[in-house]
Formats: sequence, C-alpha cells, structure tokens
Amino acid sequence: MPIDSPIVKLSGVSKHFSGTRALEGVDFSCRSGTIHGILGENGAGKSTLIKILSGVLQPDAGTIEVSGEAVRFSNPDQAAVSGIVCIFQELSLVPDLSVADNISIAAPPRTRFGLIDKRAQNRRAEELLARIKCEDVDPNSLVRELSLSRRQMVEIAKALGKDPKVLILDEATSALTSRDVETVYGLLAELRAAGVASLFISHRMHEIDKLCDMLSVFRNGQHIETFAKGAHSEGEIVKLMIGREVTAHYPPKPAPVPKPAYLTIDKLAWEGQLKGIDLRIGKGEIVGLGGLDGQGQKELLLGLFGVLRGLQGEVAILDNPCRPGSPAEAKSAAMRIALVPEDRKTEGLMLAMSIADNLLAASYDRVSDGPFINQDKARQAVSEGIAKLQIKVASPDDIVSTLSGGNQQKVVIAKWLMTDPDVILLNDPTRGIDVGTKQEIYKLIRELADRGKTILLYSSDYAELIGCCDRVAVMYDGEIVAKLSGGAITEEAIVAASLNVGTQSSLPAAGARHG
Amino acid sequence: PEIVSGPGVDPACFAPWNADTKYMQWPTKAGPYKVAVVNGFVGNGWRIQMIKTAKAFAEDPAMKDKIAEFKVVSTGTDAPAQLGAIEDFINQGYDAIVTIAVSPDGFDRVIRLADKNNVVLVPFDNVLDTDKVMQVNEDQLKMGRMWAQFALDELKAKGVTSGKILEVRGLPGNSVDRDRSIGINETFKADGGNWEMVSVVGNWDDGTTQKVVADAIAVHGQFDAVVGQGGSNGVIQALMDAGHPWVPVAGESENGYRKAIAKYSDEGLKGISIGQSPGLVAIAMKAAVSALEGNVMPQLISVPLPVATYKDLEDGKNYWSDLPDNFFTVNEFPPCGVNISGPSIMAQSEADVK
Amino acid sequence: MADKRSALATNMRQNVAFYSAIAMLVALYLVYNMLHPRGFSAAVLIQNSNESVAIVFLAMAQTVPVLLGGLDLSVGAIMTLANCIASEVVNGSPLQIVLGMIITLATGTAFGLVNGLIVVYGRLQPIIATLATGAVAVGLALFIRPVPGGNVDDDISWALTNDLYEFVDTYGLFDADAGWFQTISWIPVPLLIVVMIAFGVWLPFKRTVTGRTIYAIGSAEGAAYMSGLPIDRAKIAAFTLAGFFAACGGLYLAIQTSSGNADITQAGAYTLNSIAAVVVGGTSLLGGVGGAIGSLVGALILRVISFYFRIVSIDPLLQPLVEGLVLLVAVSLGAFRTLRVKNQLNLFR
Amino acid sequence: MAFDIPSLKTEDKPMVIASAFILVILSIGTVYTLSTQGSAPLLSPGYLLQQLQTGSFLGIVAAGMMVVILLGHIDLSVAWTMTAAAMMATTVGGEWAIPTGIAVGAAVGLVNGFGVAYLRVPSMIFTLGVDSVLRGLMVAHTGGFAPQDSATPLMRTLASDRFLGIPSAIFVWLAVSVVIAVMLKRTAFGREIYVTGNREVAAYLSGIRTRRVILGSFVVSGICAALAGVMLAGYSARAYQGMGNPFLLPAIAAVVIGGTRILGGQGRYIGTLIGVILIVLLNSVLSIMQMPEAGRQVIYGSVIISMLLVYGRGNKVHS
Ligand SMILES: Nc1ncnc2c1ncn2[C@@H]1O[C@H](COP(=O)(O)OP(=O)(O)OP(=O)(O)O)[C@@H](O)[C@H]1O
Ligand SMILES: Nc1ncnc2c1ncn2[C@@H]1O[C@H](COP(=O)(O)OP(=O)(O)OP(=O)(O)O)[C@@H](O)[C@H]1O
Ligand SMILES: [Mg+2]
Ligand SMILES: [Mg+2]
Repeated sequence: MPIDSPIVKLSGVSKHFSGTRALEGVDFSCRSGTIHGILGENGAGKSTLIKILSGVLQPDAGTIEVSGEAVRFSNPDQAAVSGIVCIFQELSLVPDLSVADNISIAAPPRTRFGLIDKRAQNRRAEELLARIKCEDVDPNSLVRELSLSRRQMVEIAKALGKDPKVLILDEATSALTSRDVETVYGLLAELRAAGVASLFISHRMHEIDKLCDMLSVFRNGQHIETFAKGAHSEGEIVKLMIGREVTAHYPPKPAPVPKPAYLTIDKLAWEGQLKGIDLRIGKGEIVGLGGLDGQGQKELLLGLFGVLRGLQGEVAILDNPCRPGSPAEAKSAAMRIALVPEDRKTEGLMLAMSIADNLLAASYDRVSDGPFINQDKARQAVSEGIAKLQIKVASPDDIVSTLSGGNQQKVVIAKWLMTDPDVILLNDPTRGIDVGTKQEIYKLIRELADRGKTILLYSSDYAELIGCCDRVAVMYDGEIVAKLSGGAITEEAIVAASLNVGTQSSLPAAGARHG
Repeated sequence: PEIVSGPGVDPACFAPWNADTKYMQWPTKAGPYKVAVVNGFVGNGWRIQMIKTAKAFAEDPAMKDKIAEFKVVSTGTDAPAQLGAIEDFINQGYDAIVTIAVSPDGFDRVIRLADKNNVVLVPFDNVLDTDKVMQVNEDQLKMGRMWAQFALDELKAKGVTSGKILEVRGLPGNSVDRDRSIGINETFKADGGNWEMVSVVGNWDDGTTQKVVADAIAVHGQFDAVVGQGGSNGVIQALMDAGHPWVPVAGESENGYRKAIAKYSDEGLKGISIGQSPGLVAIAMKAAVSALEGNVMPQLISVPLPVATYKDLEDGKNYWSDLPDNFFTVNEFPPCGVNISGPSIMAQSEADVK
Repeated sequence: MADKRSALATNMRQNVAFYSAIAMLVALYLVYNMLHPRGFSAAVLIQNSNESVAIVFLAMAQTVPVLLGGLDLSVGAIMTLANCIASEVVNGSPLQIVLGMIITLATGTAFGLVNGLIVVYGRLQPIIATLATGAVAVGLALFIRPVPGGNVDDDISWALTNDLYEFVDTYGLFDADAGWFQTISWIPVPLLIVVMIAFGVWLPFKRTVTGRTIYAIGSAEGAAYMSGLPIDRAKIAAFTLAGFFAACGGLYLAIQTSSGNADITQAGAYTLNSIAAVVVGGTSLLGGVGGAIGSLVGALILRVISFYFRIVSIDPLLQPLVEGLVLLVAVSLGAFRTLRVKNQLNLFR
Repeated sequence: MAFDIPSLKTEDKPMVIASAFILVILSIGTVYTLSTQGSAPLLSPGYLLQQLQTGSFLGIVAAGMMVVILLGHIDLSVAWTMTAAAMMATTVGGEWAIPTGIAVGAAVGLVNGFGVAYLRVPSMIFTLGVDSVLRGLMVAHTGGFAPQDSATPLMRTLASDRFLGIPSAIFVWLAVSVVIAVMLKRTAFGREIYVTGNREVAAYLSGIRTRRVILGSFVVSGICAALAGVMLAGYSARAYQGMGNPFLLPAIAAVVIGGTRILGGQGRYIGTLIGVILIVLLNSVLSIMQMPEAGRQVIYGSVIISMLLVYGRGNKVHS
C-alpha cells in the first residue's frame, strides 16, 4: 500500500434521520500516520460520520473504502476487524464488569477449553494500562468504582488492545485530567509514528491545535474543508465551523469589586472527600472551581444542592443557615438554589419526554393552581424558557432527545432558570458543546451574574475558568488549595494549584511531568 | 401395614368405601402419639375451618390424652414442599401424618418411607390415586350423582323433562372436580330426558362462580336447573342479580347458600346442599390414632355424604341464619364422636360458641 | 501473595451480598439441624435436598434473564410443562428413559429459545412477553396432562431421590458396600445433580463471551452494543438457558413425584418464589450483578426458613403471617445498604 | 395538546388496535352463539352492560396498577389488598365499612411505598412480600373468631344496583377513571409520575420529591385496589378469603395491552380502559364458548403476545 493513499475513504456518504439531514454527500479521507482533527459545531454530523465509519450506523448512500477496498460494516465488531476502532465518550464501558473484562470484552484470551482466561486477561489489562501510564488502576476493580477520567483512560486502553489501524476519539478526552491528556498526546504521537491514523474530535480548540496534523471542518452535515494545521488561523477555523465571524470568546468581565458574601461556606466536610471547604461568594459574582478531575468539586456542588447526607460544617445564604436535605428543598423559596448537573443525558433530562415536559420539570409549583396545572401558564412558561435561551426547537412537543447536544444543554439550563434561582451551581455546563453555543452560554452566565445571581461554576476546561470567572478556587484532594482573582487567574497559576505545587512540598507523582 | 381381612373396627365411623375395600393393620404402638397435619394451600375459608377443626379436635377430651404432640403446617400448592414436610415429620419420629395432598399422585416415596418407619399416613379430602395408604373421603362421584338426581327429581315434579342445565365446575385439573362432573353428567345422560348441559368454570370460588353464572344467564337467557360444585353463594347471587326465576339448584354446604334455600324455597328455590366437610380432618386424625392402636382399618374410609335439601333445613341445626355466610355448615360426625360444629369454631365471638 | 490477598479482598467487596447470603444459609441450616431430633443425619439431608431441587433450578433459571435486566415470568410454567412432558415420556427401557429425559429438557430449552426469539426479534419487554408465553406453556401442559398423573419409572424415581448408595444399589453399578464407597455413599443424589448442573453448566457459561455479554447487557446495553458484543445472541441464550434450567426443575419434579401435574397455582408460586430467591441470593433485579450460584443459595435460604415451621411450634393460622413477614424482612435486608448511602445519587441506578 | 406524552402516533396505535380487537372478539363470540343457539346475545345492551359491570372491578384495580407501572414499578399486592379491604370493611360493617376498606388500601399503599421508595427494595419483590403478609393477616383474622362477612347495603348499592338502568358500578368506575385521567394529565403529581418514571435521577435532581411521588402512587394503587375489593364484596354480597386472586394478572395485562410501557414513563389512561374491556370480553367469550382451560390459557397468552408484537414494531431496544 503506498504510504500516501488514504487508509479510509468515504465517498458521497449521506445519512438521514426521520426528517433530519445528518450527513449529505460527504467525501472524506484520512491517511495513515496522521492525526486528523474533526471540527464542527453541535449537530454538524461529526458523531454521525464516525458512527458510520465504525459500523454503529449504516449510511443511506455512499461508499466506504478501507485501504482501497470497499467495505460495509453492519456492526462495530466488523469495523474493528478492519482495524477501525472508536472511542466513544464513555458509552462503551460496562460499569459492572471489571476493568480487565472491559478491556478484553469482545475478544478475550481463552483457555484450552475455549473459556475466558481470567489470568491472561488481567495480564493483558496490566500491560495496556501501563502503556498509558495508568498503573494505579486495578484490573480487578469494577469500572463503576472508577472516576470518569479513569474510565476514559480505560476506554483508551481498551481501544489500544484492538490494535487499531484507525483510531477514532469522539470527545474522548473531555473529562481527562491534564496529566492524562499529556499521556494521550504522547500515545497518539507514538501511534502516528507507527503508522496509525487517528481521528480526533474535540470542542477544545487548543487540544486540536496542539495535536493534529490535518483538520477537517464539518457544518450542517457537509464536509466544508480539509487542510493542514496552520493553513488557517483559529479565527478562520471558527468561521468555517459556524459560518460567521466570531469576535470575542468570552464576554467582558466587570471590574473586580469586592462583593459582600451572599453564599457562605464554612468548614464544609464530607466523607473524606471534602475536607473543610471555606468559600464566600458574593451576589453577582461568578466563582470558578478548578483542579484536576475528582478532587471534590462535584461533591461540593452536590453537597450545596442537598444531595449528600452527613455533611459537616456550615453553609449560609446571607445569615440564614442553608443546608438543604434534598434538591427539592434546595430549590424552595427559602434557598433558591439550582444545579445544572454533570451529565445531561442521565441526570439532566428525561430523554424520552417532550421539550416542554423537560422544561417544566422543576417548576410545576409555579404553573399550578392548587394541584392542577394551569395550561396557559405552563405554555407561557415553556415559550419564555425557549425564547430566553434561544433554544432551536421545531415544537416544544418534540422529544428532547431529537435536539443536538448544545440545545439539550440549553434545555437543562432553561429548566432551572424557570425556577428563578438566586444561587446557580453549574457542573461543567459546556462539556461537549461547540464554540458557538459555548459563547452563548458564557454570555448567559455573565448576564445572570449581572442580574444578581450567585454563580459557582465547575469546569474541566481551564481556559473557561480564565475567561469566565471573577474568582477561581482550585481544589486538590477535597480542599481548596488556591483562590485566585483578577489578573492572578492564569493558566500557569491554575495548573500549578491543580497539581498542588507550591502549597505543599511533596509533589504528587502526577505533577512531575507537568511542573 | 399388613393387608388383613375385615371387618374393621367401629364400622359406624370407619365405613369401608365398598365391599371390595381392603383392610389394613399396623403394629400396635403405645400412646400417646405424635401427630402432624400437613396441609397444602391455606387462604380460603374451607382450609381455615379445617385447621381450626383439627386444632379443636386435638384438644377434644376423646383425643387429648392420646396425642403427645400435635403440629399443623401448611406448605402451599408446592408438591416438593409438602412431600418434604411429610418426610421431615417421618424423620422427626412422628407416629401419624394426616394430609390433604396437593396432587393425587407422586407420594410413592413418602408412602414407602412411612411404611418403613411404621408411620401412619392418612390423606383425606384430596386423596391419592393409590390403595397403598389409608384414606378418608366423601364419595365425590356419588355426590355428583346425587346433585344431578335431585335436580332431575325436582324438575320431574314440575313436569319438566327437557331443557338447559347449567353445570358450574370447580378447579380445572383437580380430581375432585373431575369426579363430581362425571357423576353429574352421567346421571343426566342416563335419565333419557333431553337435557342440554352448559358448563362453566367457577373454580369453587364465589366471585368467579358468580361472574360465570351471570355471563351464562346473559347469553343463554334461562336455565331449568343449576348444578354447582362450589361457590354456591355465587350461584345464588348471580341468579338473584339477574332476576332469574328460582329453579332447582344443587350446591355445597356454605351457610349462606343454606340460608338462601331456607328463605326462597317457597318461591321455587328447591335446593340441595351436600358438603365436603372440613370436619373430615377430625375423622382422619381419629382413624390414624385408631390404626396406631392396632385396630383393623379399611383402606378407604367413606364418610357419609351430609345431605340436606330444602325439606330438611332447620335454623340453628343445620344452618344458622344469624351467622356469616362463608363457613361450611357440616362439620360434625356424631357416629365418630366428632362433635365440633361449624358455628362452634367459626362463630363470630366467644358468646356465639355457647 | 499480597496481590492475591488484595484480589480476594476486592472479590469480597464486590460480592458482599453473595457472601452474606452464604453466611446466612449456613447459620440457618445449622440451627435447624440442631433443633431437629435427627439433625445432621443423611436422612434429613436427603429430605431437604429433595424438596429444594425444583426451586433451586427455578431460581437459577430466573437468574439468567434477571442478569440481562429482564424478568422471566414463564419459568414456573416451563417447569410445569416439562413436568407434564416428563410424566409421559420418562419410562420404559433405560434407553427410553434417557431419551425421555432428553426430550423433556429439549422441550423446555426450546420453549426458552422461543421466549428469547420473541424478546429479541419481537422487541418486547421480557417481563410481559414471558407473562404471555407462560400462559401458553401452562395451556400446553394442560393439554398434555388434563388431570394429574403419569407413570415415571419407579427405579429412576427411587434412585434419584436418595443417597448415592441407593443409586448404585438400584442399578447394581458396582458393589455398593465397597469400602472406598462408604465415605461418599451418604451424599444425596439430588444434591449432586444440582451441584453438577450449577457448576457444570453455569460456571463455564459465565466464562464465555456470550455469558459475559449477558452481564454487560444488564449493566449497560448501549455500551455492550458499542463494544461489539453479540447482544441478540446473548439475549436468546439467556432465555434458552432459563428454559433449560426450568426444564431441569420440571424433570426432577416429575422424577420426584413419579407424575405430572399441570397446576397453574403451583407454576405461579414457583415463578414468584424464584424471583424472591434471586433477590435474596444477591442478584440485582436491575441486571448486571449477581449469578446463578447466589440464587441457588437464595433459594435454599427461603426453603430453610420454611423448614422451621416443622420444628418450632407456631399457631398454624399464624404461620402464613410469619412466613410473609420473614420474606418481607429477608428482601428488605438489602435496605441497610440504602440507608448507609451518603451520596443520594448512588441510590438511583 | 401541549402536554401530551410525545409521539402521539405510536401512542395511539395500541388504542386503535385494541379497540379493533374488541370488535373481533365480539364478532367471534357472536358467530359462535349464532351457530349454536341462533341468537346474538353478545350484542345486546344487557350483556354488554353486565360485562362492564363485572369489568369495573378489574378496571378500578387496573387504574391503580397503571399509575404504579407508569413509574416503572409494579404492585403485586393488589390481590390481597382487595381481599383485606373487603374483609375489614365487612368486619367493621355499618357506615364505617367503606371508609375502613379504603383506609386499609391506603395503609397498604403506604407500606408498599415506604419499602419501594425509602428502603428501595424492588417493587416486584417488596409488594410480593406485602401480599403474603396481608394473606397471613387475613388467615389470622379468620382464624380467631369468624368475622362478619356480609356487605353493607351501601356496598351493595354501589356494586350491584342499577341507576337509570345502568349498573351503578359502572358509574363508580367512570368516576375513578376521570379522577385518574385528570390526575395523570392535569396535575403536577401526575406529571411528576411520568417524569419520575422516565428517569428518576433526573427527576430527583429537578427538585421533584420522587420518593413522595412513588409513595403517593402506591397509595393510589392501594386505594384503587381497596375500592375494587369493597365493590367486589358488594357485588358478591360478602367478603371472603382469596377474593382478589383472579384480578392481579389480568390487571397487569390490561395495563400493558393498553399501551403503557412496562418500564414506566409512557402510557395513556384511555388505553388501560380499553385494555380492561378487551380482557373482560375475551374471558367472557372464552367462557361462553366453553373453551377448556388449556385452550383458554393458550389463547390468552397468544392474544397478549400478538397484540404487543403488532404495537411494538419499530421500537428498537438498543441505545
Ligand atoms: N439517531 C438519530 N436520530 C435522529 N437524528 C439524529 C440521530 N443522530 C443524529 N441525528 C441528527 O444528525 C445531526 C448530526 O448529529 P451528530 O451527532 O452527528 O452531530 P455532532 O456533530 O456529533 O454534534 P455534537 O458536537 O453535538 O456531538 C444532528 O442534527 C442530529 O439531529
Ligand atoms: N431519537 C432521535 N431523534 C432525533 N435525533 C436524535 C435522536 N437521538 C439522537 N439524536 C441526535 O443525535 C445526537 C446524539 O448523538 P450522540 O449520541 O453522538 O450524542 P452527542 O450529540 O455527541 O452528544 P454530546 O455532545 O453530549 O456528546 C444529538 O445531537 C441528537 O440531535
Ligand atoms: Mg457528537
Ligand atoms: Mg457531542
């Protein structure tokens, strides 16, 4: 095979879903030994493209060639046989099976009797995990017991184990810690040297920028352009993606004025995962929560929202103690707290219900007269919610799962805004959301702050913390190790604090490569 | 046990089924005895009344001294559990085990073990299709025939010689249901009149019976007689609700049914009530003890059918107008010294017992 | 070594429910034997084994679909069907008997296969599909055996419901009084059958890709699909295996009672008890966690509880109440875990 | 309708198919009666009204069952809830009879709801346990001194009298239906049932008190079962052991045939109504045709399977 003939080649591929045109006459190819970034806003068709490539979906029209031979995959297994391996966001790990089981799930090593050889499986898992520097993961532990970032690494190990010729990562790094991201970068470089083609989908520009040799931009189900890195500036790429000019990424921050505390957190502790958190957030202030994944940020948000039992310490709104026992209490008139949860598909939405039902789910008391729902009020509330966030819906009665990722996220946010909260807790609200939508959400967050809301924002993307927040608290091992504000919020400062450099003498092994 | 020749002890109480019935004798054991009742299903009125009768009879002066230990367990409709319980009591060294079989077959193993250990096993009510154990029952085939004959006689008295008869069957697959139905149908067939039999399945359950009878009336309009195996309260209720004219009815021995017969017989509800008595348990217990005492026993003991027709119902004697509908009126068997009446154990309060 | 120990610890932690079920069973059974006048004897063990075989098989049958995240409401009915078929065909010459057994097991297995095909290709929820096919199975059983009865070969009935000694003796396999045989001649044959099928069929099956796929589906069906696992095959296999285990139960029931009985109530009771046994044995009704061996233990626990009514004196009319309360408590034991949960999101799985 | 469950088309399918099937059953029954006795009683108002009357008990149980199934749970205790409510009602007697029966149902619902929502025991198994406890209680209840078992006049009136020529039981069923339908469609509680049934964790994080929703739904189911039990006692003029047993499986079947998703979250009340009528007529026609039990079971199972197969086309299980 000549080195510069494409390993994968799609010609005229189209895919329609009842009414939606997900892909239209797409020609796309990529070559061995490259890292190929795929860009596009939500709903551009990226996932559909790679689902077709990896056999999850079948195209309505068009042909696929692998190494010059026409192929047709009717399931992911067949694609894997041809060397095409896809890492989905977190979809393909089985939580109740062990790490080793998961890594060798479809084609395990077998004993003489044709049964799964557990020991060989464990060895294999250990080797693969070692390759991505995840020796800390016990092959015997259940995937359920791992944090999201560890799960993504296991997912990568699993893909590696299939000896891919084409490795596809669909937002597979969205929850990785920066240390792991480095590892993955290293790995991808290694694979490139070994002649593997990698397809990399991410909404984080800086990742794509750092990593990819080639970039392809998709918009509206069409392939817009493929070019080598550096051929276009970042601004031009964004313009290709969303079809218009983007001026500034983040809305301007107001001048940093010290604000009186509205939400006061004192020595909050929980189960060894929160170790005495002290934090004050003023009215109209956006405070970011940073740090590596799994340092207690989510627990802090959940604790404030009444999900955790056995919290120690004090929380107060103004001077009123505020320790909700449940989300229902948290959203009550006395506290007015809202939480946009981490995983919109499982925690934020009733995917099989209509947009209207999803929007109303938190505010039945507001649209009811006594026990009965007032149809007019409900209709009005729904249309207001849709209008406020400019959610792109054909009809509020459509099922929410028909919306693109970004619009689904807007539904979750709109649901909470309809309750008119004073304190808004956001758990990584822009994960997997395209640049255009991200900007809208940043703008919205700032507007909410300007309207006097108190906002606590956890983000796995430090650029977001820098761009969006008035102050940033960085957490490490259940504690806040740094509070940054104003000009002190820099990439270096956040990264350093995340790794707990400078505040403690002993560097965690994790940080060594970074420092 | 040994097969011996008759006659057996106390034939007034332990009547042989027929002339061909074999006789059995166990080696005499010294009392008092350990006796267990292994019931299957529990959760209908009949079984509850049976258990209460068993408990009361164990306390009866005639039995009390002869019983050292007495246990009742209910295993549900679960054949292995019932077999296991019987085997367990054999292993525990019980002397006699009285049981209502959940299935007419499948007891070979426990029969073998009982014989090996000289344990007297006495199935009653739902008996076994075997002649290897001593059993106690009423004659279901005869019951069916008597029901049918009564209806025929009443119809003849009215001058009716042809028409539609509604037969209400019991639990499908049960041998009692089968025997009763055979008795009913062969009698009508033998009669020579032009009888159209319509049969519905009432599961011996009042509510189900009421519904299927009501359906049958809605579809067929009118019947000339109703022969119901059980759920007789339901039959009456369905006839009343449909405004069906009173016709001859044959049924079980529920107090409510007898009350209805007594009340409406003048209006045409010519009824016959034959009961499968919960008191059978007492006779079975008595037979078991008698066998342990070394007496010669018939292999199949026939308990006389307690028949009452509209002609011989008497309030306070064979029905009780002031007591609930659900208990079974026939409970005592004086020839056997079983004198525990239905009301005395199924009455509403201590006061009613007296 | 340290590694082994930590692997063991991991295993214990991941299977708390299973190990506590075993501990409970052992405790309950020991006490029962201590209270029994002939406790710790082969006779009692045989008796207890016999009455447990059917429910144990049904619990194992129920486990497989439950691991998928479904329920099979037809297991009791398949058992009944197999029971009725066996009552017709398990007799005659030894060869005919074996053939009859194979026919019985094959029919039950085939019925399970049909369940699987309906669930997979009809895209129906297992619980409701099997509710319906269960009715069909009972109907067929009633066709075959409108009234209870049948003639299962007496020898096989005696040989399989006793200890090994009687088994060897009945068929004159070798001198049953041989010295070497004494050490094992007391072992109840039913116990052996259950153990052989449980360990000989389930454990290997669990270690096939199909078996593992069943767990994967119950845990996260989407992930299983994305991982390229054979979803349809695993689902069909699960119901087929359920049919096989249920047929084993039905066959044994026929052998034990030398007869067949198309008892609808008994079929329903067995189905419900099988679910209870699965839960008590530590298998999650949500799927993905547990196993047939746990259900075997769960079924035995439920059975042993009922043994106590024969030992302890309880008013017979209070027994159903006590039984109900014990069942309620047994299935609520898992709730302690719930009450300890500190992050309420972990409650929703 | 703004707040219907989406995708009306697939949701309407069960109603249409089930209704068509009801006509098929009636036609088959009529052909049978025409050929055997030359008349068509099945089409007479008398017969149909009577079917609705006996159907009303099942209908009321199924209404409660549906609420629980919408949550993705199930209530296996309805059989003995019915019995217990009826027996306690007649035991107490007088004007307190019906309130007592209903209170029993509510209490059972509370226990079920507590076990399922707070202890988080799977409903399949917890309600099974509650069912056997209730049975034990009733056996013990009769095992003391036999309680009074006659239905009170009011119970009789509700269940077996006629009003304007129509059995009053049908009015009760209708009233229950209106209450349940309005509750599901127009109240916050009703919508919260759907939301919780769709995805409990998302409902919880939306600030819905999902445990109370579950508890409340089991109470609704308990009350419906109790009401049906009390009515059934009125119809039979007495309460007796095991009277609820024939209602459990048909109630579940009716709900499912009516298009409610057994895993919760989707379903319309009207479907349950149609499902009940279908089941009642099917049973009645099979009984009229003197179908032996074996055939009856096979037909019953085949009907459910084939109807669901027809509805289910196109709902892929994956993803
Ligand atoms: N299963 C489906 N059914 C219907 N429409 C679908 C389906 N999958 C994708 N679509 C539609 O296809 C379009 C492309 O979706 P796709 O998931 O490929 O977008 P994407 O580029 O991956 O977006 P994101 O950045 O949000 O992941 C979307 O508009 C979506 O509405
Ligand atoms: N049943 C459906 N009908 C219509 N569109 C659907 C349907 N299911 C999914 N989609 C579309 O497909 C896309 C979902 O694809 P996918 O599962 O890859 O998620 P995603 O868009 O990548 O989500 P995320 O951005 O969170 O990763 C959504 O954007 C949605 O528009
Ligand atoms: Mg995507
Ligand atoms: Mg996406």
